[in-house]
Amino acid sequence: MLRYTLSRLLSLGVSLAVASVVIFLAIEVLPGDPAAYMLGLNAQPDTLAALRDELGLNGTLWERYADWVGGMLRGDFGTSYTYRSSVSEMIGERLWVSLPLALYALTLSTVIAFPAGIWAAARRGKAADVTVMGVTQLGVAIPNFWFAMLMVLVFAINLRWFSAGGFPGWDKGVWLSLKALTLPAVALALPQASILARVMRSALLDTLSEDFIRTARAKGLTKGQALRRHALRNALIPVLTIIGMQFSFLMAGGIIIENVFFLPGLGRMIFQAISARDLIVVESVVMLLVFAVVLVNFMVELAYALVDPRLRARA
Amino acid sequence: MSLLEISNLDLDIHGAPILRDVSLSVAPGQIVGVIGESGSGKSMTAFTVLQLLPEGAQARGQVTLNGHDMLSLSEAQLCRLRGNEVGMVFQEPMTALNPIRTIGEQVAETILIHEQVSKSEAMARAREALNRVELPADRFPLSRYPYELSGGQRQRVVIAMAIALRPKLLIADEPTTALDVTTQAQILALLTRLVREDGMGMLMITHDLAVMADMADDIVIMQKGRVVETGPAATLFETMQHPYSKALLAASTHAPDREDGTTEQPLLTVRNVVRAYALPRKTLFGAPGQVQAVKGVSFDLKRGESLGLVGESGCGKSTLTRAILGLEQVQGGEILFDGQPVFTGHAANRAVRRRMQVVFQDPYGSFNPRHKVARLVTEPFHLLDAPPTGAARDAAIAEALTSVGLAPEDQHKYIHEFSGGQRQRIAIARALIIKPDLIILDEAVSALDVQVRAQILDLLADLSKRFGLTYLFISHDLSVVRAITDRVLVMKSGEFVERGPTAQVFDAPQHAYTKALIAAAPRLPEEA
Amino acid sequence: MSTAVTERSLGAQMLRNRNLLIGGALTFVFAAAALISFVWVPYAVDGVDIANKIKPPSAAHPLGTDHFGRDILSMIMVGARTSIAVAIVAVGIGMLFGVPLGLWAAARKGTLLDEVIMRGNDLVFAFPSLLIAIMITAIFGPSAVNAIIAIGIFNIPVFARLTRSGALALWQRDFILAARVAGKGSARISFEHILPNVANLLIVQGTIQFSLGILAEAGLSYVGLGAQPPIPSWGRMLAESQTMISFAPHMALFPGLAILLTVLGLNLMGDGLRDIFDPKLRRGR
Amino acid sequence: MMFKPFRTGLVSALALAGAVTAAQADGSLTVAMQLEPPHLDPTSAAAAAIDSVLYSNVYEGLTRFASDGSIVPGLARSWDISEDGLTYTFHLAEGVTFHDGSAFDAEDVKFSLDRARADDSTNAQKGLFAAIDTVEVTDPLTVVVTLSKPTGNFLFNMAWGDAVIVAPESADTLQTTPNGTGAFKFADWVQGDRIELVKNPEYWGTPAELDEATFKFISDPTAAFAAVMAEDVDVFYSFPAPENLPQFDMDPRFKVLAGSTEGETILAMNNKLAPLDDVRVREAVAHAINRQEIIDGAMFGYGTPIGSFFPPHNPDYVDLTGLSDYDPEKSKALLEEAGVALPLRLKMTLPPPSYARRGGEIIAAQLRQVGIEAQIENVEWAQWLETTFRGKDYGLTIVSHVEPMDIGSLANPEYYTQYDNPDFRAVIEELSVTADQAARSELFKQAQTTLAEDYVAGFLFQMALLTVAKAEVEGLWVNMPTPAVDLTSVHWAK
Repeated sequence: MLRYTLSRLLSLGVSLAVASVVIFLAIEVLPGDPAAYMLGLNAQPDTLAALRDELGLNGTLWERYADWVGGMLRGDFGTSYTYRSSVSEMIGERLWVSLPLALYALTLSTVIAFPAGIWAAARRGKAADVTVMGVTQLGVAIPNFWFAMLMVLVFAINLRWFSAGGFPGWDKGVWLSLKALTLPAVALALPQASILARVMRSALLDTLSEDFIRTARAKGLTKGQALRRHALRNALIPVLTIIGMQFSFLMAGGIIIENVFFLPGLGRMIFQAISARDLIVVESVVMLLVFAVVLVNFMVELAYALVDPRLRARA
Repeated sequence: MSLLEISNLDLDIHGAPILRDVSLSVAPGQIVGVIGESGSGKSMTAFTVLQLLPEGAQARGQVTLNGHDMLSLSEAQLCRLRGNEVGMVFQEPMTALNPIRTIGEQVAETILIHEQVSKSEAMARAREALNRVELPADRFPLSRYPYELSGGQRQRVVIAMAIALRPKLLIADEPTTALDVTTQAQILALLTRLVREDGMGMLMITHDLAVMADMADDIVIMQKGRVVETGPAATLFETMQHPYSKALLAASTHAPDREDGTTEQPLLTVRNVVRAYALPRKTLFGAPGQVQAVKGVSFDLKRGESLGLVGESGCGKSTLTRAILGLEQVQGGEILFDGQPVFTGHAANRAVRRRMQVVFQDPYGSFNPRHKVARLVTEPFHLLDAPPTGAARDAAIAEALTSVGLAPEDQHKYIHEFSGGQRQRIAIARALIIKPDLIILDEAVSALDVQVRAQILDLLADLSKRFGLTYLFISHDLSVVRAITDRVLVMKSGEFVERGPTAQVFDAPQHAYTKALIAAAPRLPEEA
Repeated sequence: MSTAVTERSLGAQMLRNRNLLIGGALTFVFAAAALISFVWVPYAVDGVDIANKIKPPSAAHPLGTDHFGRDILSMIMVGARTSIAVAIVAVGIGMLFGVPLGLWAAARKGTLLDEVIMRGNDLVFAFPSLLIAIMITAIFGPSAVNAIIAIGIFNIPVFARLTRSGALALWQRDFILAARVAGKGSARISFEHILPNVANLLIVQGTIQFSLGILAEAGLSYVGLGAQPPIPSWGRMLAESQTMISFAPHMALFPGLAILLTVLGLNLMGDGLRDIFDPKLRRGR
Repeated sequence: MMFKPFRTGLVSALALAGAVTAAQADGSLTVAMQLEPPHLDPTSAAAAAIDSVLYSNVYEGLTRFASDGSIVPGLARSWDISEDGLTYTFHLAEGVTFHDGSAFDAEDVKFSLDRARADDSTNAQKGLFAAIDTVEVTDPLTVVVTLSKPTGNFLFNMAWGDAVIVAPESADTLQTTPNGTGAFKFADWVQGDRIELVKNPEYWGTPAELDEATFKFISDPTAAFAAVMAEDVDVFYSFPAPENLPQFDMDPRFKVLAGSTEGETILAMNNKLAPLDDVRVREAVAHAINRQEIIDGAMFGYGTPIGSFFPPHNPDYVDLTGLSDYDPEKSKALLEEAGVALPLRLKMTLPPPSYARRGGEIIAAQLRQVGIEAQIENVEWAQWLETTFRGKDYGLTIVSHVEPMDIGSLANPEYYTQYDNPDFRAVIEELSVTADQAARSELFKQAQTTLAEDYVAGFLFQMALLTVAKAEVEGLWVNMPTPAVDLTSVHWAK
């Protein structure tokens, strides 16, 4: 297990290193001068030069890369060009919106998808199955921003059950904050839940057709018992893979949704940062998201090993 | 009074008739063997008893188990019976166990499902059941996972689950088909012992007459969903009436009419061949370990000879075959074909390779399903420097197909339009088309039903006569090897343990392993 | 036993498959709309008619008009062109690079090359796709071409992985061994034997990726990074209608439905094709 | 048909709900706007959002804008100007303290002005201070500013947000902790969401009526609509989606304030790029444009047509729209006369605001009618600044010039318009040294006419300031002489 973990960690490190170079180079070729953006139409050349110097935009490419990576390793993501405050702090603050949102959506999608997928698999071919498959087919096809628009119209403007967006802050009350995250989480979770339910169903049907299910039935287990005791855990591996992929998608997919609901999260921050040429923020947030994705995949792989003794042994 | 009584059973699946008018009975302590070729409906009969039928199945008739009318019980009632009054053992032990739960949990589950006992008591009784199937506690603790066990050991776990509650009836569906011959003998002995000890009735399903001849009390022969012959095993072989039964018996013991065409000229020479594989690295930087699959073997194959290579799975015979075909480089020794090495430098020697061809086991997997027969059988033309085209190509295809008993027009069909036996004929046609000297038959008849197998063996004998072919016949099935070869090599753990003329080796085996192998092979009564 | 079922003619199976029929019909409608738009649309979409802006559906404008007085039906027809073109090329990029990479990796399984190709795939997967698409279009400017590239890049590992896993299974089959016995090299085998046999998988996945491509294009256009005006695009139509949804819902409804139905159609078609190509995966209907 | 049940359902549901939740804490107000300030120091960035939140609320200058655009005393209660117009003596207010408790005096004024015009200054409007020669403190309440040349606009310049007075001790930390002298104190900033201000109890002037004010940042126009409708905010300053205003107008809970801004929205042309360097081609472009269609289509009717680079609400405004009326036939004739090969392809870069993006699409469609293919390129602001504004790599672009009295900027041949007319430069030069109002007025009119006759740009419309507020909110600025949401006299109707 340890050797397995170590070798996965090594490849994690390599992935991150390659990613950092790619991200840095990609961002550096972005046209647009952050100093010019900050100073606007009437800026004078000497003022611009002074600001560029102050922002550390005049070093060589290599120096800036080394600064950036070195800083990140120390937990210092640098100082935002436009906000003039520590990127680490900004990320930390925004993370308190994006992360709960992603987790909320993930929880929602799991809570919806698991029973739906299991139900459909158990009632394969029956009305329940057809219904779940039909609804999820729609759920997969619906663009989440369009769904968000429709929800705002119905629930925020028309019924006024929820606020149309914004985020009060956790210090204003957990309940209020969760309420503010509900519509965005639902918008994010719907397509994810649909995918997950379908994966759950087909993974279950796959395991249900395995020989060992027949063995279990021959022992006297009912269909339901065979499903619960033998099929579910075996079906978990493909489901875990999807959940892992979904987490990263939710973190990034929040970009649009956070904008629709004007939530002060990482997604909105990165959009603003791109339009303001706040390179250091863009770099750092993208890197952070890549790191999160790689990390989640890593944890998913460890989770496989927990589910499957064969993997544990091979490791 | 019989334990299991099936009478006038009809079964349809989605309207297609599967069983018609099936009747049989099993008494306590009795072993009844149901025999038939694939598609005869024998497995469906077993599943009907347990009512574990696929969706869309419709059964009519009477199935009475220990007084229960199985066709009219509710699902809940059936669940109480399954595992409790009737246990079942399946064909494929590799997949019959849940890979992520321990063997202890899985055996104990049978008990926990049916009786109100504590987890620890169930585990203790699971231990007992495992002991009974000869999986002792010191080597097979309850915490073992299935992947840590061999196929035979897994089958024992499945049996332990089936007999944990000492059911009245045990149903075994081809329980040894997937196992090696020595393991098969052990499992059959185990089942017989358990039946005798517990006074269970056993319904055993198999395609192998010989297996049943040894152990069954009664035999039921099925064909196309109908029972064609029933009778006590002791006398059935003499008294059988139905032409199908007779044909089945004849095919099972069939030996093709052939003559020894061995010459003195060696065609293939294998000298001290070593084939080793690298093991996965144990540490990140250490040198990877090695495992030797073939440990320095030597033999000569003479022109016109038919040489058998016998061994159980994992003995190294497939590895050796691949080396002979020049598909993989060997780590030691040399392989010469007619004096020339099959592997030169890093590439196989085309000049040699075009003179050997191979026929594989699986008639379904050995053809690209997207190509027509003409393209399939002409694939070896790739080895020729100037492959025939146009009319010459058509003639070659027609000749190859005709010589294996197919029509030249068959070249325009796709492979899925043929039966398993026909496919194997096409595989032979593919091997013949470039007129090779040597054909390697890698388990070439193992997957076929017994009657088809007899036909293919006849074909092979005939071709050998007509074209003066040399065969290297690789199989785990002793009866087939005995029927078709002049000389035999017995392989175990990468080495030859015994070699000699076929008749001599089978009649008077010298090595202990050969003896065990031959003893384990089920046999039909001599006089039949 | 199952041969009787699988060997029913392909055409008959297709006609019996409800998913495929519905999906095919939906896809056909939108493909046809896109094609027809090349020769005829109810109204030109490159002009404005401010006097007729934001009209609800009527006989003259079956789906109403937008905020510039343009006919929404015509916009959706021409927009289908954009969506389909972007998705086709993006899937094409994915297949063009991904399939050979997957074949190559499978043929050299376990070697350094295989490892490098698969790690490269993992790396691309590790980037949040939408974010990278936004970055690419931010760097090189928003345009349909850059959207295609951004979407296409993320299709490469999808096809590479799928091809590799399908090919690995095939490499175990005896008919590949037979081809090797016939002296064929791995490149030849890959294209002659492996590729035709993974084609079904690729078609099914291609259909799915196609629908994802349409969704991705809509998403990018929605944030203004897809096709640029005056080229109509469903995603941008949605973005532009967003502020008017409360008093002109038709402007948001129809482009949204167009996306929904097209993606739904493609997904249904993919499911249907999967049912037919791979009976093992067939799930009760 | 399909709208009716929907809309009436919506409105009645809203009206009901509104009645229930109308209870509003009297002393607090939530103002929404689109852009969030990047930081909170108005003296070191151009972002208008900084001024919008903080101008006059937190920071004050020597003079200040009144809601009608006139210049009124700020921290300088009065001033004397020397005969030659070169020396300004400011008399400062008494008893003023900064929010951190330190006292305000003349030294702070000197520090602020010197800091803004220093060599390493990062002030975005350094030009405002260009004329200052020396700043001298004569006593704690008196500052004398000497100019190097007479500057008619000096008091006006000192009213800008970039010229507010800051304290030397806190000058470096203003970006996160603003420290001014205004009627509100900075309380909290949740980045990406809101800034909170509280009433300054020690304010030296008329105290604010509100106890606290929250600025919320909602960039998405849909979200803006939803937020107002849901009454999450009380005021939406510069509402981004004019198409929604009729709904607010119909709704008794809200009022719409349509005022004027200093924003001349123009279709800028690259005067040096062939064939736009030919005045006939520029005139052709101007005649191809249908202003009213743009105002209706892009702004849903909000906006005043302009014929030159000058706001219509200014007394010196001359209506020159007739020079560039919509006349596609004339346009085609001019193009033919200029010998331009059709279709003429021109790159049109469009920054993010909807006036530019929508206006651009309409203009492109209009230009197509006369054979000009405008190739639209949507860009972010940063890109626009880099490639269009500084790089001058464009043919046409649409932008709203929001700075007050900015007609002079077109006189710079290096400006992105690349308009180079010595006569116009001379007029602007003269303006900067003319203090006499009548003379200035004449010069302004002359400048406007020159620009219109040279067809420097397609002059489109004066941007309207659209503010949506709850019906009970009073005291808001209707017009926007400078970007500011002055809350000092805002209150809830009783």
